[in-house]
Amino acid sequence: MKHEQQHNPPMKYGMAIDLDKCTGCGACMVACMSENNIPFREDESDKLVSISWMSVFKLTNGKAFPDTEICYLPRPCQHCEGHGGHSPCVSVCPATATDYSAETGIVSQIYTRCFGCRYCMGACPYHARYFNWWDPVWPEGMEKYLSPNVSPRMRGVVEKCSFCFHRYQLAKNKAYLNDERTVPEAAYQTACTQACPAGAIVFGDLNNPAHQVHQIVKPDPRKGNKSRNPRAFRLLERLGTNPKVYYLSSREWVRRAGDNYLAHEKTGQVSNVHH
Amino acid sequence: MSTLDDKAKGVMDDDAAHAEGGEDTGAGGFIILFFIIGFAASMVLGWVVFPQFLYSQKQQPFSFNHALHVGEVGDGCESCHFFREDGSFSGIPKLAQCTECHEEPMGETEDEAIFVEQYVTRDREVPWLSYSRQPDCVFFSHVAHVVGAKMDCVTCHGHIGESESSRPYEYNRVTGYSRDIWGKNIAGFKRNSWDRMKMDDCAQCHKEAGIIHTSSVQTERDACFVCHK
Amino acid sequence: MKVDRRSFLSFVIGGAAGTALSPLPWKLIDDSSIWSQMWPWTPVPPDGEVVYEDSTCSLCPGGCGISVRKVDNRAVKIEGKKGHPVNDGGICILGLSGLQLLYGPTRIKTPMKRIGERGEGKWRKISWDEATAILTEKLTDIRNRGEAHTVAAIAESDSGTVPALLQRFMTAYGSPNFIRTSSQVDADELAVKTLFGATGRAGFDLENADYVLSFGAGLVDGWGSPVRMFRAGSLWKEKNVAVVQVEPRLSNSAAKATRWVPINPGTEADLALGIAAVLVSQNMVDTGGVSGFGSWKSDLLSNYPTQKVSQTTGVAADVIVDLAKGFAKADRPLALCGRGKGLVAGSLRETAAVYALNALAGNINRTGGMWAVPESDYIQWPKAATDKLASAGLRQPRIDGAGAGRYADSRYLPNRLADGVNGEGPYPLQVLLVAGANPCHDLPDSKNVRAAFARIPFIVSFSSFNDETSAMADLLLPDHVYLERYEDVPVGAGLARQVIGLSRPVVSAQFNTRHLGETVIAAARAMGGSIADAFPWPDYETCLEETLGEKWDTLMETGVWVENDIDPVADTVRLAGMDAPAIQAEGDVDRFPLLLVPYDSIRISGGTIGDPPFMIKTVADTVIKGKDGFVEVNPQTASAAGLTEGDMATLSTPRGEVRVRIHLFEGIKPGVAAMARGLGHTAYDGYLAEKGVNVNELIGPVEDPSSGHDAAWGIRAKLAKA
Amino acid sequence: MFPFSFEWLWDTGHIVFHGGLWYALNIIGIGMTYCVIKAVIDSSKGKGGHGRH
Amino acid sequence: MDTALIPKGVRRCPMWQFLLGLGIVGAVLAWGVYAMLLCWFKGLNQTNMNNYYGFALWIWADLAVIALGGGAFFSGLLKYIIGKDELKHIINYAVLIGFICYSSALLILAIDIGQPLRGWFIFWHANIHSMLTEVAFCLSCYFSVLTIEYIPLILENRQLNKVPFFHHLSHNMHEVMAVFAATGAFLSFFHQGSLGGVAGVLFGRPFAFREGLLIWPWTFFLFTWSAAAYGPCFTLLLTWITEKVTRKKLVKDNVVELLAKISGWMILTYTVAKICDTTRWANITVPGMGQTLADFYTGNAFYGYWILFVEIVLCGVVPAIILISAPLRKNPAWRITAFFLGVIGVSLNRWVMILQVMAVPVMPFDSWALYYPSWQEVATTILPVAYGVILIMISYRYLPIFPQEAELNPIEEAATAAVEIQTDTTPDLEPAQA
Repeated sequence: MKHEQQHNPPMKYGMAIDLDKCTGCGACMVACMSENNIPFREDESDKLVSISWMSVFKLTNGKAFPDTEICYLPRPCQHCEGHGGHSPCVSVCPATATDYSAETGIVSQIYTRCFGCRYCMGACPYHARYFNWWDPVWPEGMEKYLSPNVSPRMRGVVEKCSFCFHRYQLAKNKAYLNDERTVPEAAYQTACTQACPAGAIVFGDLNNPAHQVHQIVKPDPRKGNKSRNPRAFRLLERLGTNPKVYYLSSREWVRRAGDNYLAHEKTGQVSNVHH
Repeated sequence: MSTLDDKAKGVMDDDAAHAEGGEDTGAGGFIILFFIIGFAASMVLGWVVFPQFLYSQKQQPFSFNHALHVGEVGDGCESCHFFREDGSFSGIPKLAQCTECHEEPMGETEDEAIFVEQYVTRDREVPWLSYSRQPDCVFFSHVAHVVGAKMDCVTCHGHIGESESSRPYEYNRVTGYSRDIWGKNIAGFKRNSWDRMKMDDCAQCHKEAGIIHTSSVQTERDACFVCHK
Repeated sequence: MKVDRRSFLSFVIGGAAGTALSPLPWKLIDDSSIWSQMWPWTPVPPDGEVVYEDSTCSLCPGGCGISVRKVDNRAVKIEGKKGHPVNDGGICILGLSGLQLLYGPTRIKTPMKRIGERGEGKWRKISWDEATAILTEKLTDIRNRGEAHTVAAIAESDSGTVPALLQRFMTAYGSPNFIRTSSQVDADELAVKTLFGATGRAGFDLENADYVLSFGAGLVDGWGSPVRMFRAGSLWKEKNVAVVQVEPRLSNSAAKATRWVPINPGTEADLALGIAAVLVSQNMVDTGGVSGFGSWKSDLLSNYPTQKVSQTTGVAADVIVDLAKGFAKADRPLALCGRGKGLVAGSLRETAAVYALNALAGNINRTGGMWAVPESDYIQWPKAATDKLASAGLRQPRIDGAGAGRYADSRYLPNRLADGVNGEGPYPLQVLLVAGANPCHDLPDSKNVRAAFARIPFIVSFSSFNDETSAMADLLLPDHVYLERYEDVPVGAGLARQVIGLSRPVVSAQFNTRHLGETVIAAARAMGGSIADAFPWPDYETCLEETLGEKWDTLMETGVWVENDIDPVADTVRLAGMDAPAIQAEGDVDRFPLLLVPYDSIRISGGTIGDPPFMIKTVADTVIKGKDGFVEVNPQTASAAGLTEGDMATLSTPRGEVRVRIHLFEGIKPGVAAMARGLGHTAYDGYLAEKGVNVNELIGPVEDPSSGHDAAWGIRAKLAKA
Repeated sequence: MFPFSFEWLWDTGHIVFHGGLWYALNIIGIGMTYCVIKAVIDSSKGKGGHGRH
Repeated sequence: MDTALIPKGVRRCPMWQFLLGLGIVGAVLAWGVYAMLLCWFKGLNQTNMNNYYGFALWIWADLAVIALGGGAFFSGLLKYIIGKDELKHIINYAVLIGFICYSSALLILAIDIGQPLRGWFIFWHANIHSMLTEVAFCLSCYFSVLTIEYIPLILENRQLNKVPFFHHLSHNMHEVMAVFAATGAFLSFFHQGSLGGVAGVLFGRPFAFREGLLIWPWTFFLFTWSAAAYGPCFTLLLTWITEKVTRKKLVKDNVVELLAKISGWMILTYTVAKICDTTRWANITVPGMGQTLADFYTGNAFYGYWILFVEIVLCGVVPAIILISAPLRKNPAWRITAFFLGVIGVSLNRWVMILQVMAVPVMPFDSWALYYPSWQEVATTILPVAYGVILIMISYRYLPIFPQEAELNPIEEAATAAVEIQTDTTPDLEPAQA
C-alpha cells in the first residue's frame, strides 16, 4: 500500500450573492430542497419549525409608502471560519458532530453523530441550523426522487446547508479517475448557484485568484477576510464569525442591515473581532 | 401495604436468624460459589448465546463462483466491478452486464439454471445481498482508494475473489447491517485488514497513510465530510 | 443446600459482573444507537448509475430547457439546461419542483368513471378501452342527434400538435367550441392584429433594450418566460439599464426596478397615453413607422393633458414628464404590459396604448425593440374533411360568442363560458372536454363557474392531477405528465424569436395514464368515418415526427429548434384601438371603499398547475399561515378599519365574502388591498388544499367592450374586523 | 473519552480536560473500591451488625 | 405497619396519610412520565420548541435545579473542607436535595435530546472544546459523588444498618467522605461554571457572550458563584417548607442562621460581581458588537429592563442585605423572604441566560421570537418536582435525614425510648465521625 497523495493548497469555498440581482424568486430554496432531500410537511407556514437550508429573508428599509424599498437576502449556512476554524457552532458541539474542514473551509454536519442537543442552533446567530422535529415522511411514491448522494436525516437531529458537499465528493471522484489533483471551478457548484435564474450567486474557492468568487470578493486576510469590494459585506461581520458568504449591494441601507451598528457608526466599519 | 409488611417481617426474621445462629461458617463458601455460577452463566450468555441471537442469516439468491469468473475475465475484479465515467463505482454488476455473456446458460450447475430461469429470462435484477454495504451516511470513494491511493481490493474485501461459492449473508438483527461491518469476532478483534469495516478501521488506515489526512479542525484527522454524506 | 437470599444476591452480583465483562450490554448499546441512525422508516435512496436526460419544461408557457438527473430509472433532480436559448442553465422554482408533480400523490393514476355524486370523489377504476368506449359512445350519440356543437373543449394552449389534435378533433367532430384559457396572449394577439393588421404576437428584444417601462408587467414575478426575464433583469443591472415599474404595489418587480411609480390601479392605459401625449406634444416621437398619426394625435392631446392624467393615475405630473423624457431619450426603450404574470387577458386599450409607445419611439422590429412575430406555422396538416353532421355543427355559433358580432375579433372568450352555459348561450352544452386547464379554480367568479359546470351533463377531464375541475368531472382520462411524454412545445411568451422545444419522456409512465394525443387519435379512430379519416397517424409519435418534418432531427439532437431571423408580420403600426373607455372596477364606491387587486408571485403557481409542496413551503407566513390567507394593505388603510397585523378580517366584494388575515405592508398604495393569486385550492392534496383564499371567488370578469376579453384588474372591496 | 477514540488528540486541551476527568473518576473509583473492600473485611471480621467501632 | 423501618426516636404520620400523599404526588409524577414517554416515542415535536428556541423551558429547568442543588456542594465544602461542623445537622438534607436536583437534571437532559439512544456519544465522542461536554462529564461525575454521599444515608435506615456489610460500608464511606466532598466541590466548580460557559461562549450571540479568563467566560465564574450563593437558600427554604409540612422543628436555628449568613455574604459578593459584569458587558462588550442594551430589553412584549432590576436589585441586593444583617436574619419572616427572593433570583438569571438569549434577534432584520411551552414540556418539567417530593417523603420517613429531629421533638409518652436514643441511636444518626 503506497500512498502518493500530497497536500493540495487549502481551499476556502465561499459564496458571493449579489443582492442587486436577487429577485427573491425562491428557486435557490427549492433547488436546495430537491438536491438535498429536504422533507416537507402539510403545513409549512410555521417558519420556526420549517426546514429550509437556504432561506430567503425579506428586508425592508422601514420607510413609509411610497419610499418603501425591499431587498431579498438568501441565507445559506455562512460556513463561518471563526478564528482558525472555530466557528460558533463547531466549537460548541459536544459530540464532534459538526466539524470545520481546513481543506475546503466547509462546516460539516454528520447526522448520524448528532444526538440532537441543539446547542449549535443556539450558537448560530444566522438561524442556519434546523432541527428535525418530525420523522421525515414523503407521500407514497415521492421517495422515488430522493437522491442517493445526500443521506436523508432522521427525526431528532440537526441539519444545515453543506455547500452541496456531495457535489465536491463526486467531482473529486471524477478527478481521481482522470488522475487530476484538483477539482475545477465548474465541476463543483452548489445547487442554488446552478439554479439561480438571475445568476446572483457565485460560488468557488475564495483562496484561488482564478476563481470568479475571489475576483468579486477580493478578501483581505489581514482584516479578517473582509472584502475589498466596496459593495460587499458579510452578515454580522463584527461578531468575529468570519463567514464565507459575502453579499453585494449597491444600496447603503442594505449593507447596513447586514450588521449591527451604533447610531454614530458608519456602515462597513472594520470588524471588531474579539477572538 | 402487605408487601411492605412482609418485607419488614423478612428483615426482622433475618435479624432473628443472625441473633440465633451467629455467623454461618458455610455461607461464605456458598456465597462465592453462587457468585461464580452467576458470573460464568452470564459470561456464556454474553459471549456465546447472545451473538447467536444477535445475528441472522440469509442465503444469496444463488451461489456465485468468483474464482471461476476471475479466471474467465481478462481484467481481474475491474472486469465486472468497474468505474463509471464519472468516477463512481459500479458495485455489484447489473443483470445487463451478466447477460453480455450469460444470454444462454453457460454451465450445467444448478445456480446457473436458477440465474437464467429466474432472472435472465424474466429480465429481473438479481437481489444480491452485499456483504460490504456501508450504512447510508457513508460516502465511500472507491476511486480514491483504488486509483488515488493504489490500494488493492483484498485490503478491504479479503479474498472474496478466490471464493467458489457464496457464503450466507449474515446481518445484525438490531441494526440491519451486514455482519462484515462489525466483523465476525464479537469482541471486535481483527487479524486481517478486511476483518472489519467500521469507521475506526477507516480511520486507522487513514492515520497510517500520513500527513495529508489532517483536514479536520476538531480532530486533526480527516474532516467528517471526507467519508460522510 | 439452602439457597438463601444472600446466595441469590451473590448470584445476581456475579451475573452482573459477568454481563458487564461480556459484549452483551455494550454491543446492545452500540447497536441501538446504530439502529437509531438508520431507523427502518427513514428511507434510504438506492444508489445507481447517474445519467442526465434533456427535455423541455411545459409547466408554464416559458419553454425552458431542462436536464433531468436520473439514478438508474428514478428521476432525482431537475436542473436548467446549460446553453438553452431560453434559460441557459437557469430554472425557476416551479420547474425545480416538477418531480413532486411526477411522483406526487395528486396524480390521477388510471382512467376513472364517476360513481358517486359530482364532487363527492367516488370513482371506479376503468380500463383505457372502456374509457375510450364511454367517451366515443357518448360523443357519437350526441353527434348522431345533430348536436355536435353542444360539445366543447377547453385547453390551455392552441399551439403545438397536442392542442392542434384536439382542435382538429373538434372540427372533424363538428363543434365550433374549442376554447383556449384566458391570458395576456389574448390581448396581445388582438393588439398585434389591430396595430399591425395581421395575425401574430409581440416579441420583445429585452436583452438589448436600454430603457424598460413596465406597466404592471411582473418582470420578475413570472411574466413572459420567467427564467429569461430573470436573466434579462440581471443583464439590465449589469448594463445599468433603467427599469421603471408602474404598479400600485411594491411587487418584487417593482423592488428590482430602478424606479417604482405607484399608480392608481387600473389606470395604466391612461398613464401610457399620457406619456404618449407628452412625447407627442414635445415632439419626441419618431413617426416613421406609424400610420394614422394625424387624427390620433389631436385626440390624444385633447384627451390626455398631463394634469388630467396625473389626476386619474395618481402619478405626479412631473413624474409623467420625467418618464416620457426618459423613454424618449433612450435609444432602445421598451414599454411592456400585462399585469403580473399576465394571467388575465386585459384590455385592448391598455395593450395598444403601451405598444403604441414602442411604435412612437420608433422601436419596432429592430434590435432592442418590439417585434411583430408571426405565429409558428410548422403544423401543416391538410384541412380536416367535414361530413354533413360536422358541417352543420360548425355552422352553429360558439357557446362563448367569440368570433361573431361584437366579439368578431376575439378567438376565444373563456370568461363568457360560464354565462353561456348558465343560460345566456345559444344552446345548452352537453359535453365539456377539459385538457390542461383548471377552469373551476382559475376562471374569475369561480362560484358562477362551478354552477355552470354543474349544469353540464358530462365533463371529461384529461388532467394528470386531482384538480378542482377533475373533481367536477364524470370521466377522467389522465394524461401523462410532461416528464413522461413526447410533445412539441412552441414558445411564445414574449420571445423575440421563434423557439420550439421538445419534451421527451424522461421516465416511463409511472401510472396507467395515456398521452392526450394518443387518447384523441384513439377516440377519433374509434368514431370512424370522416373523423377517423382526419387522423391518419397510427400514433402520436408518428404524428409528431411527420408534423415536425426536418425540425424533428434537430429537436431530437438538441432538444430545441430556434429561428432568430424573424420576418415580422408588418412594419408599420396603425394607431388604433385606444379609444375605448377605461375598464372600471366592479362595485359601488360607497359600499366598497377599497380596491382589491390580485397579485402574482413566482412562488405561487397561478396557472393550471397547483403549487407543489416545495413551492408552498417557500410561501411566506404573511401570505398563508396555517389555513388562513392574508390580504395586504397599507397600515393607513388598516388603521382606518381598526385592523392590525395578523388580525382576522372579513373581506367582501360584490362577488363574495371571505375571512382573511391582515398583513400590513408599506409598499402598497393606501386604499388598495392586494391578495395573492393561485391559492385557496379545494382539490389536490393536503399540501395545497384549503390554504388561503382563491381570489377568483371574490373577483368577477369585466368584459373589455372592444373584444369581450376579461379585462378585470380588480374589484371594489370592503374590509371589516371579523 | 479514550485515547483510542477518533476524537482523541494529545494536545494541551485534551490532557488538561481528560486529566481532570480521569483524576476525579479515579478518586471516586478508588474511594468506593476501598470502602467496599474494607466493608467486606470488616463484616467478615466483626460479629454481626450491632457492634460498636 | 412500617414502624420497623422508621428511625428510632421519631414519630411519623400514619401509613394511610403517607400513602395518600404519595398517591397525590404520584399522580402528578405519572402525568409527567406520560409526557416524557410521549417525547421519547413521538419526538420533540411534542414540545413548542422551534428552530429559534433550540433551548427552552427544560434547559432552563435544568440549569435552575442545578443552581439550586448547588447547596449540596457548597454545604459539603463548608463542612468537610472549611470545617463548619455545625452544618452536619443540615448536610444530609442538602445532599438529598442535591441528589434530587442532579438526578432530575440528568433526566431532563435525557428527554431534551433528540436522539436519547445516542446520548452517550457526548462522553464517547466528546468534543472537549464544548462547554456542554464539560457539563455532561462533571454533571454525571458529580451525580455519582452525590449518590455516594446519599448511599450512607440510605444504609443508615434502621433495618439496612443491621446488615453488617451495609453497616460497615456506610461507616467506611463516612470516613472518606471528605475526599468525596472535595472531589464533588472540584467537579461542581467546573460544571456549575461550564453551565455558565454554555451561554457565555456564544460569540454569535451578543446578549450571552462574555469575555473571560483563558477559555472561560465571566459567566463561568458567575454561575459557580451564584450556585454557591443561592443554593443554600434553596436548601434552607426547603427545610423551612419541610418543617411547615411536618409541623416540627427539624434543624436548630443556629445552624440555619450560620448557613444563611454565609449565603448572604456569598450573594452580596456575587451581586457585586454581577453588577461589574453587567456594567462592563453593557458598556464595552455589547457596543463593540454594534448593539445597545435597548436592543435586548425593548421591542418585544415580555423582556424589559425590569428583568435587570428584579435579578440584580430585588433578588440580589435585597436578600444579601437581609441575610447579612443579624436582626433581619434572625427574624424568620425576613429570612424566609430572603431565601425566596434568592431562589427566584437565581432561577431568573438562568432563565435570562437561556431563554432570553434565544429570544433576542441578532441579525438586524430578524425579529424577536417568543415562545410558550406545550403541556408536555410543562409536565416533564413538573415531573422532577413530583419525583423530588416523593423522594423527600420516603427519605424523611425512613431515613435519619435530620439528626436534630429527635432531640427537638422528644416523644413524651415513651421516656424509655428517649434513653435509648441517648445511648444508642444518636451517634449512628450523625453523618460522620471523622
